[in-house]
Amino acid sequence: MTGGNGIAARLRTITERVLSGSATVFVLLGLILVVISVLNPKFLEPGSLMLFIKKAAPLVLLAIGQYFVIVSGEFDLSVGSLVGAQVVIAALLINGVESATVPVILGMFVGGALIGLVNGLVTTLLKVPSIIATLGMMLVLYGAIRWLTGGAPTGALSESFRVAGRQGIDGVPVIGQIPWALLIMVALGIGAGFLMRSSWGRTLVAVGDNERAATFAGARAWWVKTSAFILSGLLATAAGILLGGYAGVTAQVGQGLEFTAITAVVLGGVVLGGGRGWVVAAMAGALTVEALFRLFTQLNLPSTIRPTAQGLIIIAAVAYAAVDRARRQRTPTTIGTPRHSDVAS
Amino acid sequence: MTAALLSMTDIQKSFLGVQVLHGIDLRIEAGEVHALVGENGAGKSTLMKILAGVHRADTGRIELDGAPVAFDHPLQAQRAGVSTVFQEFNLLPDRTVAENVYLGREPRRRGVVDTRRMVLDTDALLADLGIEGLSARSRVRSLSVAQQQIVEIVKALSYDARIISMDEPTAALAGREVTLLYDLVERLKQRGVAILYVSHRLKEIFDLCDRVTVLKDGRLVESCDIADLTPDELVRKMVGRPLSGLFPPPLPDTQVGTERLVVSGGGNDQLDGIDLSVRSGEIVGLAGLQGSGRTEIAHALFGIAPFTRGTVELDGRPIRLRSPRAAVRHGLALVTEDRKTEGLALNQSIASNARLVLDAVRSIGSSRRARRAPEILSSLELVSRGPHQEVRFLSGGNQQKVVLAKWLVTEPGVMVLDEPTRGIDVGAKHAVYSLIRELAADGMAILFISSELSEVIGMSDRVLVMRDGRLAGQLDPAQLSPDSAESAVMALATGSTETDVPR
Amino acid sequence: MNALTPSRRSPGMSTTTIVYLALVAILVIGAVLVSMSGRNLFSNANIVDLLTRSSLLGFIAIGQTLVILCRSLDLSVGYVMALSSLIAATTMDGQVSRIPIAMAAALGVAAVIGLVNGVVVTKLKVNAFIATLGMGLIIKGYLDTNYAGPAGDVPEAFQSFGYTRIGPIPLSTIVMFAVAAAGIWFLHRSRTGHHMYAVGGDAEVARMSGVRTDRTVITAHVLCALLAGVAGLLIASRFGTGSAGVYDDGYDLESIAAVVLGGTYLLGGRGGIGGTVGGVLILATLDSVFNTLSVDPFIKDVLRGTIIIAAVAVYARRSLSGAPTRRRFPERPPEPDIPGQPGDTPTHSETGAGGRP
Amino acid sequence: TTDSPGADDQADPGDGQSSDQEWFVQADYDRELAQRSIQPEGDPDQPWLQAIEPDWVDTSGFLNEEGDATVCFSNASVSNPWRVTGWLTMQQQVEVLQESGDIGEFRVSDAADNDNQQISDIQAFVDAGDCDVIIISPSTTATLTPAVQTACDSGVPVVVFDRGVNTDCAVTFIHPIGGYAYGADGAEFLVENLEPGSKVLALRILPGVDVLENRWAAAQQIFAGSELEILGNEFTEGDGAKIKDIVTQYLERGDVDGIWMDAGDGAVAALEAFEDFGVDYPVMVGEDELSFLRKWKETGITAIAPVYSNFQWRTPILAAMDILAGEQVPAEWVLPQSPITSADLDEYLERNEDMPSLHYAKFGGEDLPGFPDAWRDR
Ligand SMILES: Nc1ncnc2c1ncn2[C@@H]1O[C@H](COP(=O)(O)OP(=O)(O)OP(=O)(O)O)[C@@H](O)[C@H]1O
Ligand SMILES: Nc1ncnc2c1ncn2[C@@H]1O[C@H](COP(=O)(O)OP(=O)(O)OP(=O)(O)O)[C@@H](O)[C@H]1O
Ligand SMILES: [Mg+2]
Ligand SMILES: [Mg+2]
Repeated sequence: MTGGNGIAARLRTITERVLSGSATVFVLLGLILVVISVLNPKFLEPGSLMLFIKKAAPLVLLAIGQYFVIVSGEFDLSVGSLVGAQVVIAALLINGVESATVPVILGMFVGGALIGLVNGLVTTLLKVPSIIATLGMMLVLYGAIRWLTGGAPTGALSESFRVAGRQGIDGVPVIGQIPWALLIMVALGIGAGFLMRSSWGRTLVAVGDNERAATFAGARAWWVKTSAFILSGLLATAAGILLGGYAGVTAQVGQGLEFTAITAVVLGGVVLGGGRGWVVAAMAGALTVEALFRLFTQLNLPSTIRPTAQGLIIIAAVAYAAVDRARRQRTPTTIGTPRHSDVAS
Repeated sequence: MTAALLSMTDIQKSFLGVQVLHGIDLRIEAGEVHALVGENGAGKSTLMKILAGVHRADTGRIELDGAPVAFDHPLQAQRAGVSTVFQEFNLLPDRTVAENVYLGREPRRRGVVDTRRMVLDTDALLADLGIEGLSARSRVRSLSVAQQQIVEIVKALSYDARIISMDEPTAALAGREVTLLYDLVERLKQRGVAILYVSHRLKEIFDLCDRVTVLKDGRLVESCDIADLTPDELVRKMVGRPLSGLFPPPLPDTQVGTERLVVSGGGNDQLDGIDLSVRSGEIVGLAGLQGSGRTEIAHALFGIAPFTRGTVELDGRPIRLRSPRAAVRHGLALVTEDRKTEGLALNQSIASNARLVLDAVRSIGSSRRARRAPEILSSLELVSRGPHQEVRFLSGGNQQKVVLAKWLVTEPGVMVLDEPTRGIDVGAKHAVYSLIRELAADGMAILFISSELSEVIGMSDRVLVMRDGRLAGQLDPAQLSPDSAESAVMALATGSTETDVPR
Repeated sequence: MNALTPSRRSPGMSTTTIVYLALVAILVIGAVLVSMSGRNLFSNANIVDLLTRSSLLGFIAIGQTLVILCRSLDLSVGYVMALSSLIAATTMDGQVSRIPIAMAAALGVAAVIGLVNGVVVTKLKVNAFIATLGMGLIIKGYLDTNYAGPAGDVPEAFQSFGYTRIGPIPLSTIVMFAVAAAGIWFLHRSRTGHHMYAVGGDAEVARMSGVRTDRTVITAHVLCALLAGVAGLLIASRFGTGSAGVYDDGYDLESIAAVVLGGTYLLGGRGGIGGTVGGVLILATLDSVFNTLSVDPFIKDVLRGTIIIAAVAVYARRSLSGAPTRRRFPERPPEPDIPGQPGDTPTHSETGAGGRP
Repeated sequence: TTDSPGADDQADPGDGQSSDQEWFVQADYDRELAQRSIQPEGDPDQPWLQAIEPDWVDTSGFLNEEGDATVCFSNASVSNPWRVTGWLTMQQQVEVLQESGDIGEFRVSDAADNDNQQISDIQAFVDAGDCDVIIISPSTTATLTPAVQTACDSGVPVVVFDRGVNTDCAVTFIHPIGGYAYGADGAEFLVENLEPGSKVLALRILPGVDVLENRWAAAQQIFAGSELEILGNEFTEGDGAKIKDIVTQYLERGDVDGIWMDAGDGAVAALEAFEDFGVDYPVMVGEDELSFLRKWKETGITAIAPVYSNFQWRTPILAAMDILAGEQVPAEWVLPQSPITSADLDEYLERNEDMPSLHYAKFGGEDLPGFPDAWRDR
């Protein structure tokens, strides 16, 4: 067989990936951004682009986390309430005391990892389908946090807590301010990219594709999946820090984010059920969703009708990608469910 | 001349712009058994799927009794009397045998599915074919590979077809079942049913078939009476080159060394009293009937369903193999018997499948070894569109080669091969055989499980025979003379004689 | 681990049995707790309460079972329910004479939505999760734009559907059980029913065997939406008006939870409506118990979450990883292995359950 | 907050047209605006016992001597800070009465905003048959009507508060003046404090909730008669992130001089958008939520905090006691409702000094024994 040299091969993988369902998201994103900037040229000014990123960053982080879980063949429905829980707990513990900030943030990451660990172990060891496992976790977190705070968030976030989500490096020529959110987003994005090219990443995808085969090849499927959940929990925590920083504490923070995140990932051409998809595309998916919301306000679309538009666009985009993929690689197994898929719980 | 029962003319087919069939012609008369042979990736399955209405030919004509037909859906083909046993299993594990056989045409009384009749009819079919120990009510999931294959065939027959095409029906069968299939085919011939028969087992082709059509790289090589060919000629036509003796002899510098893997008193709920040892450089064959527990031994050694009794020693040191991971770390390798569900991540590229084990069990040298993958794959004569092609697009045989490569890159010390040549064509089989020889020469200890007796006998230094979860006995090199050996193995496997395994 | 055991399992029935055992267990524990607080879980009031709670979720979960059996999913049920309640209520507009057309209209629209769901999933190959999530959003937009709040007026006559009782059993619950029975019959005795299991088990195999897979999945979606529509009618009859608000009462996820609690396999092909009803009753029982104990609403969520996970865990392991074949050399005293027993192979025995790690 | 006296809601939006007019009933509008300037009967230090233009009904029929009554409360939910604050107050009030032996058991079921659930809850109370009085805070106006009717028919005295229902079978229906008044307070303030032609952005929580729609309808009424330009009205679900993002987007497109909100949730986030964008604060309409009041104080903006009297959560319990004592109560118990202005801002800030930021200034529990701990450390 022809083992083309490194770069050529890499380029090949990239193009193949882009072709296999990811193309749509980049086109769509480009399209939306163009329309927005036509409607409102100001949008292209670095300043407002940065503001857009600030808003979008948390969802992008969630999308990365959700990607790890989805590509391993599972779901994480708990991220929404996890984000909420994290912000509320932060407010509760910090309660405006600057010095408490750093320890609390560290604590939050530990907490996020723990939630992920539980999700993972319940899914892999107890064999509870991840939709149910994380749905349960969603309920537990939702209830627990409100029980803890008596129903409504108490306390307050410190200024330093809010730096990451709200401030940036000021006085940069042209751009003005580079938000920390942007830097964090890029850094984590690159990190995720490399992670997926590491053996952990390859194993993760293999497990998502055929858990049995991966196990027979010596992979610790349960641990690989669990670590994906842990990463999801950590990224949800990071997202929570950015979100809390961006807008402070409100009772609703985080609500419904899990579905937005999953939508974003799927828009990115990542296949629910595992084994296929590209983390960069998933991030692009998140940006697309945010850009979409932005477009609606620019169009002065009546708020009530927006969900309809959103639904139509999402279905259309995913349908296009799916039909496209199907056309490109027609094979008995595209409609059929691969026989191994029934060992992936 | 009179219209043949089936004639396919100038069939062309390409997948994603790659042409895999170049103008194939095929004529089959009623009551004839027609062999379709060729190397892996020659296009046999594709041609069949076109006949079955799974794929649609790009160009070409298909005629039944001289009347042109076009099938867009398997259903139409079956209605027209063309039914197929596909290479991949096509059963629903969670449904009963009856539900599987009548899937899509459940018998109905007054618009309601008549489950009773469904079961009775199925039982009738099974009885009619002389198959015992298989109930229409049992769930397919609970059946052995062999039994599942039989259900497949029963299902195909139940359409009372005029043409039945079978894609490697014996790939999963051993001894008894094969003979069962033989007289099954005979009976169908009597009924005037035409059979299109794909197999890589030359013996069967010469035993069963009247005519043979040879494909190579999607082109028609020739179509002739089997009588006009000798096995060697046929092989030459398939491979395009003569193959020096089917089973290569041990390489000169091979020397059988010390005991590498020793199992004593091994057992679990499927196995008992397993005593076996494999020396470095030694190839130990493991024979037995379907369901005799050979795979169980493989699984036990690999920590999938570990031994719960007895001890396992590696190079003299006792080890516990509790998980595949542990096994891999100890330098074991297992080529599983079912490549699709146990061997491959079908949606991933050839490249990433080839380095799956290295990625799954990180260890020093992984990256160095990963670099050897391409070379190993090409040494296996893999037919593919480059390292980035997803393995699900590969033909059955080529997929198996990827599985082999995946393990070879780990440079294991002990290799367990469970049906390594299942569904692999002669050419590739030969490659695998020589490969096994080389590995032995490099001092690897090899446990070789196969249902093809000639193969086990031809390749092994010793042959252990399983019967119902126990070792029934062993044949030493002396007893391995080609003529007598097969009967000796069958004797042990079926339990007509008993010889003790020397400790 | 599941991935390691040979995937053979005993018939689905056994899972359903476990579901009902779980239900009984929860009833008993609940009864004990309630009686400790000096009340009686089985008092008329509580029975009525329990059954009423189960009927609404019941309709939706039964439909959800059908789509899940086909390896699909429907997240739009809540919105369909809301829409149907509004269509019904506004069409009735207080007049008994218009009840029939109102029902027809509501169910008709629901069916159409189901049809669209099915087509998008099968023909456009959009993953059901996204397809139905999107459909939900589409309906939401319509509702928010056109029905700012409750609307329509349901005549007394129709409200009886929601409030009539026969003994302690609400009419709506009886209807729900009837629908469940019909559903069970449908799955076992109709071709489409059989094909649903086939499509869920392995769509490709089904297709190869001449099953019209797309049509089957679409049917499932239509039926599911129809039942959501019925739920909408129930809502209308209980509210005396249509209400958009019900769409965020979380019936979509709750119905999925009920189906899985009922032992149906999320990846399709195994399970059934019998189990689902059990699952629904389990959830309803929890609510009633919490209510009679007046548990803090937030703790309620925590408990529900934990119990759902625990309950599924109890038998998930078993129902997913199958029993091995005949155990030739059992370590424990051998379970009776009955070769040739009707409905069983020599090598396959239900008693061998969980014999392996 | 998303709570309202449904007395306002008689409109039937079902015709499929959502002109905001369908939420506007001139008569109710006029009444509410008038009620703002009527001096309520009763002790001003106990606003929760005051009533505007009460017409008293006799309740001697419900007289129950033996005390320690079983009070059953069907709560719509405690799903937002406003309800949480009120719920705390109510519990404190109940404790007092339990001490004094007037209330025996206080049985609560929470419907978590699920109408169907609440119908079952009320049904369960009725079937249980041992409630001496049933207090209901309906989750939606129209949908709960049949259930409330059943409760009334069971002969037990029924007290409805906060949102109303389309039946007057309850002994008393307790609510502050209402949504039109709330909406008007803010809108009028903007009109007074902004130059003609200034641009106003309206931020709303959800569509379809009667009270919120009333607030917006009233605001529109007033804006219509002014020269203010309404840039748009956006739904935010009260989510800080959404609010901040939307405001930012409007700022990108041009100036925003005033912000009208149909509920205070996230008012702070709206102000932060101005800070981060580096422009002057707008004239602001918030609510008596402390986070906003504190931000107001700290930034010294021109603002008003319309109030949807949170102390109404005390009244139903006391009303229930009156009823069981056979004393008369107003058939419709309209509680006072007046906004917090810069004039009394400081007073309320220091009254609620150590209260959490999502606490509501006019919660009216200062004289209860549990104060302040019960509200402070929840
Ligand atoms: N669905 C498909 N998409 C793309 N390529 C395909 C597809 N199916 C088969 N091919 C290609 O067509 C060629 C013929 O495949 P086919 O399965 O017919 O070979 P075969 O003769 O059956 O080999 P084997 O003996 O190993 O089964 C192979 O190169 C294979 O890669
Ligand atoms: N008589 C039987 N019928 C059906 N299944 C059986 C029978 N005996 C054992 N089995 C089970 O069926 C599976 C297939 O048999 P197994 O693979 O172990 O035997 P084998 O000798 O490896 O045959 P092969 O390797 O050809 O499949 C095994 O898991 C075994 O437990
Ligand atoms: Mg083939
Ligand atoms: Mg085997």
